[in-house]
Amino acid sequence: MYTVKLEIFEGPFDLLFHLIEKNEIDLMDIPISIILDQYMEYIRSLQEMDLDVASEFIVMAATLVEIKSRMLLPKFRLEEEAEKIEEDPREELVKQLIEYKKYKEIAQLLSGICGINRRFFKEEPDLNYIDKRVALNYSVEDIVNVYRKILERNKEKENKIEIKKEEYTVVSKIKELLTYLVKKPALWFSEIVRKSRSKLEVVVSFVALLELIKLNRVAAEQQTAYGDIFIRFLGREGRKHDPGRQD
Amino acid sequence: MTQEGKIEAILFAAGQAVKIRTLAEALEVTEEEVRELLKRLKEEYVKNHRGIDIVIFEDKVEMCTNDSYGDIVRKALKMEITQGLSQAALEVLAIIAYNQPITKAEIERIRGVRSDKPINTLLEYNLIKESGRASSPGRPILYSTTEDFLKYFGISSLKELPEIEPTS
Amino acid sequence: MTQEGKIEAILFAAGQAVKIRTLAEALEVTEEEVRELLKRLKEEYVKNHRGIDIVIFEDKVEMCTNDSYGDIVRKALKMEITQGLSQAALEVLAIIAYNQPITKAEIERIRGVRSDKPINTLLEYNLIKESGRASSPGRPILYSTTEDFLKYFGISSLKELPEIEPTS
Repeated sequence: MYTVKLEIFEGPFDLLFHLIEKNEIDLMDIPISIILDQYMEYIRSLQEMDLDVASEFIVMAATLVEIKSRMLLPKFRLEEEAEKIEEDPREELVKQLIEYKKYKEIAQLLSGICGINRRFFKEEPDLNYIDKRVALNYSVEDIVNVYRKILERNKEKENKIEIKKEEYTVVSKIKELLTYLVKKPALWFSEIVRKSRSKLEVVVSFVALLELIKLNRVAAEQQTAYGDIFIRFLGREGRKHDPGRQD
Repeated sequence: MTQEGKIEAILFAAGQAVKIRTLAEALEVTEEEVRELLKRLKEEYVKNHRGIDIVIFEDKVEMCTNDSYGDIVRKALKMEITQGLSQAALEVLAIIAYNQPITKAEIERIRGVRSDKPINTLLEYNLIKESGRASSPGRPILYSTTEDFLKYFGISSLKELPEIEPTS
Repeated sequence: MTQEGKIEAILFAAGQAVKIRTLAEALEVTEEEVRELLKRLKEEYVKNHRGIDIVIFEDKVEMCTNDSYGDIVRKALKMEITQGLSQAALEVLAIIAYNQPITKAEIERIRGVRSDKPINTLLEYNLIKESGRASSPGRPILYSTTEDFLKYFGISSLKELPEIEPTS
Protein backbone atom coordinates (compact mmCIF):
# COMPACT_ATOMS: atom_id res chain seq x y z
CA MET A 1 0.00 0.00 0.00
CA TYR A 2 1.14 3.53 -0.72
CA THR A 3 -0.36 4.99 2.43
CA VAL A 4 3.09 5.80 3.85
CA LYS A 5 2.69 9.18 2.19
CA LEU A 6 4.33 12.15 3.86
CA GLU A 7 4.39 10.58 7.28
CA ILE A 8 7.04 12.99 8.49
CA PHE A 9 5.03 16.06 7.57
CA GLU A 10 1.48 16.56 8.75
CA GLY A 11 0.56 18.64 5.74
CA PRO A 12 1.87 21.34 3.42
CA PHE A 13 2.11 23.88 6.27
CA ASP A 14 4.18 21.46 8.28
CA LEU A 15 6.52 20.92 5.34
CA LEU A 16 6.78 24.66 4.69
CA PHE A 17 7.68 25.22 8.33
CA HIS A 18 10.36 22.65 8.13
CA LEU A 19 11.86 24.38 5.10
CA ILE A 20 11.59 27.83 6.69
CA GLU A 21 13.33 26.64 9.82
CA LYS A 22 15.97 24.71 7.90
CA ASN A 23 16.87 27.78 5.88
CA GLU A 24 16.60 30.11 8.88
CA ILE A 25 14.19 32.25 6.97
CA ASP A 26 12.31 35.25 8.35
CA LEU A 27 8.66 34.32 8.23
CA MET A 28 7.80 37.89 7.30
CA ASP A 29 10.01 37.85 4.21
CA ILE A 30 9.96 34.41 2.66
CA PRO A 31 12.09 33.98 -0.47
CA ILE A 32 9.39 32.17 -2.41
CA SER A 33 11.64 30.89 -5.24
CA ILE A 34 14.00 29.12 -2.86
CA ILE A 35 11.16 27.65 -0.83
CA LEU A 36 9.27 26.60 -3.94
CA ASP A 37 12.32 24.83 -5.36
CA GLN A 38 12.93 22.91 -2.15
CA TYR A 39 9.25 22.16 -1.76
CA MET A 40 9.05 20.68 -5.25
CA GLU A 41 12.29 18.80 -4.70
CA TYR A 42 10.78 17.09 -1.68
CA ILE A 43 7.61 16.18 -3.52
CA ARG A 44 9.58 14.87 -6.47
CA SER A 45 11.74 12.74 -4.22
CA LEU A 46 8.61 11.13 -2.87
CA GLN A 47 7.32 10.53 -6.36
CA GLU A 48 10.63 8.94 -7.33
CA MET A 49 10.21 6.54 -4.46
CA ASP A 50 6.84 5.83 -6.06
CA LEU A 51 4.97 7.24 -3.08
CA ASP A 52 1.68 8.92 -3.66
CA VAL A 53 1.57 12.55 -2.71
CA ALA A 54 -1.56 13.78 -0.94
CA SER A 55 -3.50 16.27 -3.00
CA GLU A 56 -3.15 19.06 -0.39
CA PHE A 57 0.57 19.15 -1.08
CA ILE A 58 -0.10 19.59 -4.78
CA VAL A 59 -2.55 22.41 -4.18
CA MET A 60 0.06 24.17 -2.04
CA ALA A 61 2.61 23.75 -4.83
CA ALA A 62 0.18 25.49 -7.17
CA THR A 63 -0.34 28.27 -4.58
CA LEU A 64 3.42 28.80 -4.28
CA VAL A 65 3.75 28.95 -8.07
CA GLU A 66 0.97 31.52 -8.17
CA ILE A 67 2.59 33.65 -5.47
CA LYS A 68 5.91 33.48 -7.25
CA SER A 69 4.39 34.63 -10.53
CA ARG A 70 2.47 37.44 -8.83
CA MET A 71 5.69 38.66 -7.23
CA LEU A 72 7.29 38.87 -10.65
CA LEU A 73 4.33 40.60 -12.24
CA PRO A 74 4.25 44.14 -10.76
CA LYS A 75 7.31 45.09 -12.79
CA PHE A 76 5.24 44.87 -15.91
CA ARG A 77 2.12 46.48 -14.56
CA LEU A 78 0.79 49.86 -15.50
CA GLU A 79 1.48 52.46 -12.86
CA GLU A 80 -2.08 52.86 -11.71
CA GLU A 81 -2.44 49.12 -11.37
CA ALA A 82 0.78 48.86 -9.42
CA GLU A 83 -0.50 51.38 -6.93
CA LYS A 84 -3.75 49.56 -6.56
CA ILE A 85 -2.06 46.25 -5.86
CA GLU A 86 0.20 47.17 -2.99
CA GLU A 87 -0.35 44.06 -0.93
CA ASP A 88 2.31 41.40 -0.66
CA PRO A 89 1.20 38.25 -2.50
CA ARG A 90 2.70 36.24 0.37
CA GLU A 91 0.53 37.91 2.99
CA GLU A 92 -2.31 35.37 3.06
CA LEU A 93 0.07 32.42 3.20
CA VAL A 94 2.12 33.99 5.99
CA LYS A 95 -1.03 34.64 7.99
CA GLN A 96 -2.04 31.00 7.65
CA LEU A 97 1.43 29.81 8.55
CA ILE A 98 1.51 31.92 11.70
CA GLU A 99 -1.89 30.65 12.75
CA TYR A 100 -0.89 27.05 12.12
CA LYS A 101 2.35 27.55 14.04
CA LYS A 102 0.44 28.56 17.19
CA TYR A 103 -1.41 25.26 17.25
CA LYS A 104 1.64 23.26 16.35
CA GLU A 105 3.26 24.68 19.48
CA ILE A 106 0.21 24.01 21.63
CA ALA A 107 0.14 20.45 20.28
CA GLN A 108 3.73 20.05 21.43
CA LEU A 109 2.77 21.29 24.87
CA LEU A 110 -0.25 18.96 25.04
CA SER A 111 1.90 16.01 24.05
CA GLY A 112 4.07 16.67 27.11
CA ILE A 113 1.17 16.64 29.56
CA CYS A 114 -0.95 13.91 27.98
CA GLY A 115 -1.97 11.34 30.58
CA ILE A 116 -3.24 8.72 28.13
CA ASN A 117 -1.42 5.43 28.74
CA ARG A 118 -0.04 6.85 31.98
CA ARG A 119 -2.98 7.96 34.10
CA PHE A 120 -5.64 5.47 35.15
CA PHE A 121 -9.01 6.01 36.76
CA LYS A 122 -11.08 3.62 38.83
CA GLU A 123 -14.30 3.95 36.84
CA GLU A 124 -16.64 2.05 39.15
CA PRO A 125 -17.97 2.98 42.60
CA ASP A 126 -17.44 0.87 45.70
CA LEU A 127 -20.65 -1.15 45.93
CA ASN A 128 -20.46 -1.42 49.70
CA TYR A 129 -21.35 2.22 50.13
CA ILE A 130 -24.03 2.83 47.59
CA ASP A 131 -27.69 2.04 47.47
CA LYS A 132 -28.16 -0.39 44.62
CA ARG A 133 -31.67 0.81 43.87
CA VAL A 134 -30.41 4.36 43.47
CA ALA A 135 -27.26 3.41 41.58
CA LEU A 136 -29.20 1.23 39.18
CA ASN A 137 -31.66 3.90 38.25
CA TYR A 138 -31.98 2.76 34.65
CA SER A 139 -34.67 1.71 32.24
CA VAL A 140 -34.63 -0.72 29.38
CA GLU A 141 -34.36 2.30 27.10
CA ASP A 142 -30.83 2.89 28.32
CA ILE A 143 -29.81 -0.61 27.28
CA VAL A 144 -31.44 -0.20 23.88
CA ASN A 145 -29.78 3.15 23.24
CA VAL A 146 -26.35 1.94 24.27
CA TYR A 147 -26.63 -1.18 22.13
CA ARG A 148 -27.83 0.79 19.13
CA LYS A 149 -24.83 3.10 19.44
CA ILE A 150 -22.44 0.15 19.53
CA LEU A 151 -23.98 -1.30 16.38
CA GLU A 152 -23.78 2.04 14.61
CA ARG A 153 -20.19 2.54 15.68
CA ASN A 154 -19.22 -0.87 14.32
CA LYS A 155 -21.09 -0.27 11.11
CA GLU A 156 -19.31 3.03 10.59
CA LYS A 157 -15.99 1.33 11.12
CA GLU A 158 -16.82 -1.27 8.49
CA ASN A 159 -17.89 1.39 6.04
CA LYS A 160 -14.69 3.26 6.60
CA ILE A 161 -12.67 0.22 5.66
CA GLU A 162 -14.76 -0.49 2.60
CA ILE A 163 -15.08 2.94 1.08
CA LYS A 164 -11.68 4.44 0.59
CA LYS A 165 -12.00 7.97 -0.63
CA GLU A 166 -10.66 8.54 -4.09
CA GLU A 167 -7.56 10.66 -4.06
CA TYR A 168 -5.87 12.29 -6.97
CA THR A 169 -2.16 11.87 -7.01
CA VAL A 170 0.39 13.17 -9.44
CA VAL A 171 1.89 9.74 -9.99
CA SER A 172 -1.41 8.13 -10.90
CA LYS A 173 -2.37 11.16 -12.98
CA ILE A 174 0.88 10.93 -14.98
CA LYS A 175 0.17 7.28 -15.70
CA GLU A 176 -3.38 8.12 -16.69
CA LEU A 177 -2.28 10.95 -19.00
CA LEU A 178 0.37 8.75 -20.62
CA THR A 179 -2.17 6.04 -21.35
CA TYR A 180 -4.47 8.62 -22.86
CA LEU A 181 -1.68 10.25 -24.91
CA VAL A 182 -0.79 6.93 -26.51
CA LYS A 183 -4.28 6.82 -27.94
CA LYS A 184 -4.44 10.52 -28.70
CA PRO A 185 -0.98 12.03 -29.18
CA ALA A 186 -2.19 15.62 -29.59
CA LEU A 187 -4.79 17.39 -27.50
CA TRP A 188 -5.79 20.61 -25.75
CA PHE A 189 -5.50 20.95 -21.99
CA SER A 190 -9.10 22.20 -21.90
CA GLU A 191 -10.08 18.67 -22.89
CA ILE A 192 -8.51 17.37 -19.69
CA VAL A 193 -10.19 20.13 -17.70
CA ARG A 194 -13.58 19.16 -19.08
CA LYS A 195 -13.10 15.57 -17.99
CA SER A 196 -12.10 16.52 -14.46
CA ARG A 197 -14.54 16.01 -11.65
CA SER A 198 -13.16 18.71 -9.35
CA LYS A 199 -10.90 21.72 -9.17
CA LEU A 200 -8.46 19.57 -7.30
CA GLU A 201 -8.26 17.11 -10.15
CA VAL A 202 -7.52 19.96 -12.57
CA VAL A 203 -4.67 21.16 -10.37
CA VAL A 204 -3.25 17.66 -10.09
CA SER A 205 -3.54 17.18 -13.87
CA PHE A 206 -1.72 20.45 -14.41
CA VAL A 207 1.16 19.48 -12.12
CA ALA A 208 1.28 16.09 -13.84
CA LEU A 209 1.51 17.92 -17.16
CA LEU A 210 4.43 20.03 -15.88
CA GLU A 211 6.17 16.85 -14.79
CA LEU A 212 5.66 15.27 -18.21
CA ILE A 213 7.13 18.36 -19.87
CA LYS A 214 10.13 18.16 -17.57
CA LEU A 215 10.55 14.47 -18.34
CA ASN A 216 10.43 15.32 -22.02
CA ARG A 217 7.46 13.10 -22.65
CA VAL A 218 5.30 15.89 -24.04
CA ALA A 219 5.72 19.27 -25.63
CA ALA A 220 3.33 22.02 -24.61
CA GLU A 221 2.54 25.30 -26.25
CA GLN A 222 0.54 28.26 -25.05
CA GLN A 223 -0.09 31.01 -27.59
CA THR A 224 -1.52 33.64 -25.26
CA ALA A 225 -1.50 34.20 -21.53
CA TYR A 226 -4.37 32.28 -19.91
CA GLY A 227 -5.00 30.66 -23.30
CA ASP A 228 -5.51 26.99 -23.89
CA ILE A 229 -2.45 24.74 -23.86
CA PHE A 230 -1.71 22.47 -26.80
CA ILE A 231 -0.09 19.20 -25.78
CA ARG A 232 1.89 16.93 -28.05
CA PHE A 233 3.04 13.44 -27.09
CA LEU A 234 6.74 12.77 -27.72
CA GLY A 235 6.57 9.01 -27.48
CA ARG A 236 6.64 6.44 -24.74
CA GLU A 237 10.25 6.92 -23.76
CA GLY A 238 10.41 10.62 -24.45
CA ARG A 239 12.46 12.30 -27.14
CA LYS A 240 15.84 12.21 -25.43
CA HIS A 241 15.69 8.66 -24.24
CA ASP A 242 14.17 7.13 -27.31
CA PRO A 243 16.65 4.34 -28.11
CA GLY A 244 15.40 3.94 -31.67
CA ARG A 245 16.00 7.55 -32.48
CA GLN A 246 19.20 8.74 -34.06
CA ASP A 247 20.03 12.40 -34.21
CA MET B 1 9.13 6.20 42.45
CA THR B 2 8.91 3.95 45.50
CA GLN B 3 8.05 0.25 45.80
CA GLU B 4 5.01 1.10 47.93
CA GLY B 5 3.95 3.69 45.37
CA LYS B 6 4.12 1.11 42.60
CA ILE B 7 1.92 -1.31 44.52
CA GLU B 8 -0.51 1.44 45.40
CA ALA B 9 -0.81 2.52 41.75
CA ILE B 10 -1.31 -1.06 40.50
CA LEU B 11 -3.95 -1.87 43.14
CA PHE B 12 -5.84 1.35 42.46
CA ALA B 13 -5.82 0.91 38.69
CA ALA B 14 -6.83 -2.77 38.91
CA GLY B 15 -10.08 -1.94 40.69
CA GLN B 16 -10.26 -5.56 41.83
CA ALA B 17 -8.16 -8.15 43.67
CA VAL B 18 -4.65 -8.64 42.29
CA LYS B 19 -2.51 -11.74 42.75
CA ILE B 20 0.55 -11.30 44.97
CA ARG B 21 2.47 -13.14 42.26
CA THR B 22 1.43 -10.54 39.68
CA LEU B 23 2.80 -7.79 41.91
CA ALA B 24 6.03 -9.72 42.47
CA GLU B 25 6.52 -10.17 38.75
CA ALA B 26 5.84 -6.52 37.98
CA LEU B 27 8.17 -5.26 40.71
CA GLU B 28 10.73 -7.97 40.00
CA VAL B 29 10.95 -8.99 43.65
CA THR B 30 9.93 -12.14 45.54
CA GLU B 31 6.42 -12.77 46.82
CA GLU B 32 7.80 -12.54 50.38
CA GLU B 33 9.10 -9.08 49.65
CA VAL B 34 5.70 -8.09 48.25
CA ARG B 35 4.03 -9.34 51.43
CA GLU B 36 6.50 -7.29 53.46
CA LEU B 37 5.76 -4.20 51.37
CA LEU B 38 2.01 -4.75 51.72
CA LYS B 39 2.42 -5.00 55.49
CA ARG B 40 4.29 -1.70 55.58
CA LEU B 41 1.72 -0.08 53.31
CA LYS B 42 -1.14 -1.23 55.52
CA GLU B 43 0.61 0.00 58.67
CA GLU B 44 1.06 3.36 57.05
CA TYR B 45 -2.62 3.50 56.08
CA VAL B 46 -3.74 2.68 59.59
CA LYS B 47 -1.30 4.96 61.35
CA ASN B 48 -2.16 7.99 59.23
CA HIS B 49 -5.94 7.38 59.15
CA ARG B 50 -5.94 7.16 55.37
CA GLY B 51 -9.21 6.93 53.52
CA ILE B 52 -7.98 3.86 51.67
CA ASP B 53 -7.01 0.45 52.97
CA ILE B 54 -5.89 -2.91 51.63
CA VAL B 55 -7.18 -6.37 52.40
CA ILE B 56 -5.08 -9.45 51.84
CA PHE B 57 -6.76 -12.81 51.38
CA GLU B 58 -4.68 -15.85 50.65
CA ASP B 59 -2.74 -15.12 47.47
CA LYS B 60 -4.54 -11.91 46.52
CA VAL B 61 -4.74 -8.33 47.67
CA GLU B 62 -7.33 -5.66 47.01
CA MET B 63 -7.56 -1.96 47.68
CA CYS B 64 -10.71 -0.83 49.43
CA THR B 65 -12.27 2.06 51.30
CA ASN B 66 -11.28 2.40 54.94
CA ASP B 67 -14.50 1.31 56.60
CA SER B 68 -14.14 3.72 59.53
CA TYR B 69 -15.07 6.43 57.02
CA GLY B 70 -18.10 4.38 55.93
CA ASP B 71 -20.76 6.81 57.19
CA ILE B 72 -19.39 9.88 55.49
CA VAL B 73 -18.71 7.93 52.29
CA ARG B 74 -22.30 6.68 52.21
CA LYS B 75 -23.56 10.21 52.81
CA ALA B 76 -21.44 11.68 50.01
CA LEU B 77 -22.13 8.95 47.47
CA LYS B 78 -25.85 9.26 48.06
CA MET B 79 -25.62 12.82 46.80
CA GLU B 80 -23.24 12.01 44.00
CA ILE B 81 -24.17 8.70 42.49
CA THR B 82 -27.53 8.49 40.85
CA GLN B 83 -26.38 6.18 38.09
CA GLY B 84 -23.67 3.86 39.18
CA LEU B 85 -22.63 2.07 36.00
CA SER B 86 -19.79 3.33 33.86
CA GLN B 87 -20.31 3.68 30.13
CA ALA B 88 -18.13 0.58 29.70
CA ALA B 89 -20.27 -1.47 32.09
CA LEU B 90 -23.47 -0.34 30.35
CA GLU B 91 -22.04 -1.33 26.98
CA VAL B 92 -21.06 -4.78 28.19
CA LEU B 93 -24.46 -5.24 29.80
CA ALA B 94 -26.23 -4.25 26.57
CA ILE B 95 -24.09 -6.66 24.54
CA ILE B 96 -24.78 -9.52 26.95
CA ALA B 97 -28.51 -8.72 27.05
CA TYR B 98 -28.78 -8.96 23.27
CA ASN B 99 -26.38 -11.84 22.68
CA GLN B 100 -26.64 -14.15 25.65
CA PRO B 101 -25.11 -16.48 26.42
CA ILE B 102 -21.85 -14.92 25.24
CA THR B 103 -18.14 -15.28 26.00
CA LYS B 104 -15.77 -12.52 27.07
CA ALA B 105 -13.85 -12.86 23.80
CA GLU B 106 -17.01 -12.19 21.79
CA ILE B 107 -17.91 -9.19 23.96
CA GLU B 108 -14.45 -7.79 23.43
CA ARG B 109 -14.65 -8.37 19.69
CA ILE B 110 -17.86 -6.33 19.53
CA ARG B 111 -16.56 -3.54 21.75
CA GLY B 112 -13.04 -3.55 20.39
CA VAL B 113 -11.50 -3.17 23.87
CA ARG B 114 -10.61 -5.30 26.89
CA SER B 115 -13.62 -5.74 29.15
CA ASP B 116 -12.52 -7.59 32.31
CA LYS B 117 -13.24 -4.68 34.61
CA PRO B 118 -16.80 -3.95 33.49
CA ILE B 119 -17.63 -7.68 33.47
CA ASN B 120 -16.38 -7.87 37.02
CA THR B 121 -18.49 -4.88 38.05
CA LEU B 122 -21.61 -6.38 36.49
CA LEU B 123 -20.97 -9.65 38.35
CA GLU B 124 -20.63 -7.69 41.60
CA TYR B 125 -23.89 -5.89 40.94
CA ASN B 126 -25.40 -9.30 40.20
CA LEU B 127 -26.68 -8.02 36.86
CA ILE B 128 -24.94 -10.83 34.97
CA LYS B 129 -23.95 -14.36 35.88
CA GLU B 130 -21.79 -17.15 34.58
CA SER B 131 -24.07 -19.57 32.77
CA GLY B 132 -21.94 -22.46 31.63
CA ARG B 133 -19.12 -22.85 29.19
CA ALA B 134 -18.88 -22.64 25.41
CA SER B 135 -17.85 -25.75 23.52
CA SER B 136 -15.12 -23.81 21.69
CA PRO B 137 -11.43 -24.44 22.48
CA GLY B 138 -10.51 -23.52 26.03
CA ARG B 139 -14.16 -23.87 26.98
CA PRO B 140 -14.56 -20.15 27.86
CA ILE B 141 -17.14 -18.97 30.38
CA LEU B 142 -20.50 -17.86 29.03
CA TYR B 143 -22.32 -14.88 30.52
CA SER B 144 -26.05 -14.19 30.76
CA THR B 145 -28.20 -11.57 32.44
CA THR B 146 -29.87 -12.27 35.80
CA GLU B 147 -33.29 -11.82 37.37
CA ASP B 148 -31.91 -8.68 39.02
CA PHE B 149 -31.19 -7.28 35.57
CA LEU B 150 -34.85 -7.61 34.65
CA LYS B 151 -35.90 -6.13 37.97
CA TYR B 152 -33.63 -3.08 37.89
CA PHE B 153 -34.19 -2.33 34.22
CA GLY B 154 -37.93 -2.64 34.54
CA ILE B 155 -38.86 -5.52 32.25
CA SER B 156 -40.52 -8.79 33.11
CA SER B 157 -38.76 -10.97 30.55
CA LEU B 158 -36.02 -10.86 27.94
CA LYS B 159 -38.66 -11.04 25.24
CA GLU B 160 -39.52 -7.48 26.14
CA LEU B 161 -36.17 -6.24 24.87
CA PRO B 162 -37.03 -4.27 21.73
CA GLU B 163 -35.53 -5.54 18.50
CA ILE B 164 -32.82 -3.35 17.11
CA GLU B 165 -32.05 -2.57 13.53
CA PRO B 166 -28.93 -0.48 13.25
CA THR B 167 -30.04 2.80 11.75
CA SER B 168 -27.56 4.87 9.84
CA MET C 1 -10.48 10.31 61.33
CA THR C 2 -8.92 13.20 59.49
CA GLN C 3 -10.43 15.62 56.98
CA GLU C 4 -7.97 14.46 54.31
CA GLY C 5 -8.83 10.85 55.14
CA LYS C 6 -12.52 11.57 54.63
CA ILE C 7 -11.93 13.12 51.24
CA GLU C 8 -9.62 10.29 50.26
CA ALA C 9 -12.21 7.71 51.25
CA ILE C 10 -15.01 9.44 49.35
CA LEU C 11 -12.95 9.92 46.22
CA PHE C 12 -11.76 6.32 46.26
CA ALA C 13 -15.21 4.87 46.86
CA ALA C 14 -16.87 7.08 44.23
CA GLY C 15 -14.76 5.75 41.37
CA GLN C 16 -15.80 8.78 39.36
CA ALA C 17 -15.51 12.55 39.51
CA VAL C 18 -17.08 14.06 42.64
CA LYS C 19 -18.38 17.61 42.89
CA ILE C 20 -16.46 19.89 45.25
CA ARG C 21 -19.85 20.94 46.56
CA THR C 22 -20.70 17.35 47.50
CA LEU C 23 -17.47 17.09 49.47
CA ALA C 24 -18.19 20.38 51.22
CA GLU C 25 -21.65 19.22 52.21
CA ALA C 26 -20.46 15.81 53.40
CA LEU C 27 -17.64 17.31 55.48
CA GLU C 28 -19.78 20.26 56.54
CA VAL C 29 -17.18 22.80 55.55
CA THR C 30 -17.06 25.48 52.85
CA GLU C 31 -16.01 24.78 49.27
CA GLU C 32 -12.94 26.95 49.84
CA GLU C 33 -11.92 24.73 52.73
CA VAL C 34 -12.40 21.66 50.52
CA ARG C 35 -10.17 23.21 47.86
CA GLU C 36 -7.57 23.90 50.53
CA LEU C 37 -7.76 20.30 51.76
CA LEU C 38 -7.48 18.99 48.20
CA LYS C 39 -4.40 21.11 47.70
CA ARG C 40 -2.79 19.68 50.84
CA LEU C 41 -3.77 16.15 49.84
CA LYS C 42 -2.22 16.57 46.40
CA GLU C 43 0.95 18.01 47.86
CA GLU C 44 1.22 15.04 50.17
CA TYR C 45 0.73 12.61 47.26
CA VAL C 46 3.44 14.29 45.22
CA LYS C 47 5.91 14.70 48.07
CA ASN C 48 5.69 11.06 49.14
CA HIS C 49 5.63 9.57 45.62
CA ARG C 50 2.26 7.97 46.25
CA GLY C 51 0.80 5.68 43.64
CA ILE C 52 -2.43 7.66 43.70
CA ASP C 53 -3.10 11.23 42.73
CA ILE C 54 -6.07 13.54 42.29
CA VAL C 55 -7.01 15.68 39.34
CA ILE C 56 -9.20 18.73 39.79
CA PHE C 57 -11.20 20.01 36.85
CA GLU C 58 -13.86 22.64 36.78
CA ASP C 59 -15.96 22.08 39.88
CA LYS C 60 -15.04 18.42 40.29
CA VAL C 61 -12.24 16.23 41.54
CA GLU C 62 -11.35 12.64 40.70
CA MET C 63 -8.82 10.16 42.03
CA CYS C 64 -6.39 8.58 39.58
CA THR C 65 -2.99 6.94 39.49
CA ASN C 66 0.20 8.96 39.58
CA ASP C 67 1.43 9.40 35.98
CA SER C 68 4.97 8.39 36.84
CA TYR C 69 3.79 4.85 37.66
CA GLY C 70 2.10 4.45 34.26
CA ASP C 71 4.61 1.96 32.90
CA ILE C 72 4.50 -0.41 35.84
CA VAL C 73 0.70 -0.31 36.02
CA ARG C 74 0.43 -1.25 32.36
CA LYS C 75 3.00 -3.98 32.82
CA ALA C 76 1.34 -5.47 35.90
CA LEU C 77 -2.19 -5.36 34.51
CA LYS C 78 -1.07 -6.42 31.05
CA MET C 79 -2.81 -3.50 29.45
CA GLU C 80 -2.33 -3.24 25.77
CA ILE C 81 -0.41 -0.13 24.95
CA THR C 82 -2.93 1.92 23.10
CA GLN C 83 -1.36 3.96 20.45
CA GLY C 84 -0.59 7.38 21.80
CA LEU C 85 -1.95 10.45 20.11
CA SER C 86 -0.32 11.26 16.80
CA GLN C 87 1.05 14.70 16.01
CA ALA C 88 -1.99 15.19 13.77
CA ALA C 89 -4.43 14.28 16.56
CA LEU C 90 -2.69 16.63 18.99
CA GLU C 91 -2.86 19.48 16.46
CA VAL C 92 -6.57 18.93 15.93
CA LEU C 93 -7.10 18.72 19.69
CA ALA C 94 -5.25 22.01 20.18
CA ILE C 95 -7.35 23.69 17.51
CA ILE C 96 -10.61 22.42 19.00
CA ALA C 97 -9.59 23.35 22.56
CA TYR C 98 -9.00 26.96 21.57
CA ASN C 99 -11.85 27.41 19.09
CA GLN C 100 -14.70 25.28 20.32
CA PRO C 101 -17.24 24.67 19.06
CA ILE C 102 -15.65 24.33 15.62
CA THR C 103 -16.42 22.51 12.36
CA LYS C 104 -14.18 20.07 10.49
CA ALA C 105 -13.86 22.53 7.59
CA GLU C 106 -12.46 25.20 9.90
CA ILE C 107 -10.02 22.74 11.44
CA GLU C 108 -8.85 21.72 7.99
CA ARG C 109 -8.46 25.34 6.90
CA ILE C 110 -6.12 26.00 9.84
CA ARG C 111 -4.12 22.79 9.36
CA GLY C 112 -4.11 22.94 5.58
CA VAL C 113 -4.77 19.23 5.38
CA ARG C 114 -7.61 16.69 5.58
CA SER C 115 -8.33 15.79 9.18
CA ASP C 116 -10.95 13.00 9.22
CA LYS C 117 -8.57 10.45 10.69
CA PRO C 118 -7.31 12.48 13.67
CA ILE C 119 -10.88 13.64 14.41
CA ASN C 120 -12.04 10.02 14.52
CA THR C 121 -9.14 9.08 16.79
CA LEU C 122 -10.05 11.86 19.20
CA LEU C 123 -13.70 10.78 19.18
CA GLU C 124 -12.66 7.20 19.95
CA TYR C 125 -10.53 8.39 22.85
CA ASN C 126 -13.51 10.45 24.01
CA LEU C 127 -11.34 13.57 24.11
CA ILE C 128 -13.72 15.45 21.82
CA LYS C 129 -17.43 15.17 21.19
CA GLU C 130 -19.97 16.31 18.67
CA SER C 131 -21.71 19.30 20.20
CA GLY C 132 -24.41 20.32 17.80
CA ARG C 133 -24.40 21.69 14.30
CA ALA C 134 -23.35 25.01 12.81
CA SER C 135 -26.03 27.17 11.19
CA SER C 136 -23.92 27.49 8.03
CA PRO C 137 -24.97 25.70 4.81
CA GLY C 138 -24.99 21.94 5.11
CA ARG C 139 -25.26 22.34 8.87
CA PRO C 140 -21.85 20.80 9.58
CA ILE C 141 -21.12 19.05 12.88
CA LEU C 142 -19.47 21.12 15.60
CA TYR C 143 -16.78 19.63 17.82
CA SER C 144 -15.88 20.47 21.43
CA THR C 145 -13.53 19.01 24.01
CA THR C 146 -14.85 16.70 26.74
CA GLU C 147 -14.38 16.29 30.46
CA ASP C 148 -11.97 13.45 29.69
CA PHE C 149 -9.81 15.97 27.88
CA LEU C 150 -9.46 17.99 31.09
CA LYS C 151 -8.91 14.79 33.12
CA TYR C 152 -6.22 13.28 30.95
CA PHE C 153 -4.37 16.51 30.39
CA GLY C 154 -4.69 17.69 33.98
CA ILE C 155 -6.19 20.98 32.94
CA SER C 156 -8.44 22.32 35.67
CA SER C 157 -10.53 24.34 33.26
CA LEU C 158 -10.44 25.59 29.69
CA LYS C 159 -9.52 29.00 31.04
CA GLU C 160 -6.28 27.49 32.26
CA LEU C 161 -5.04 26.80 28.74
CA PRO C 162 -1.96 28.89 28.03
CA GLU C 163 -2.74 32.07 26.19
CA ILE C 164 -1.64 32.17 22.64
CA GLU C 165 -0.31 35.27 20.98
CA PRO C 166 -2.07 36.34 17.81
CA THR C 167 1.34 36.82 16.17
CA SER C 168 4.70 35.31 16.89
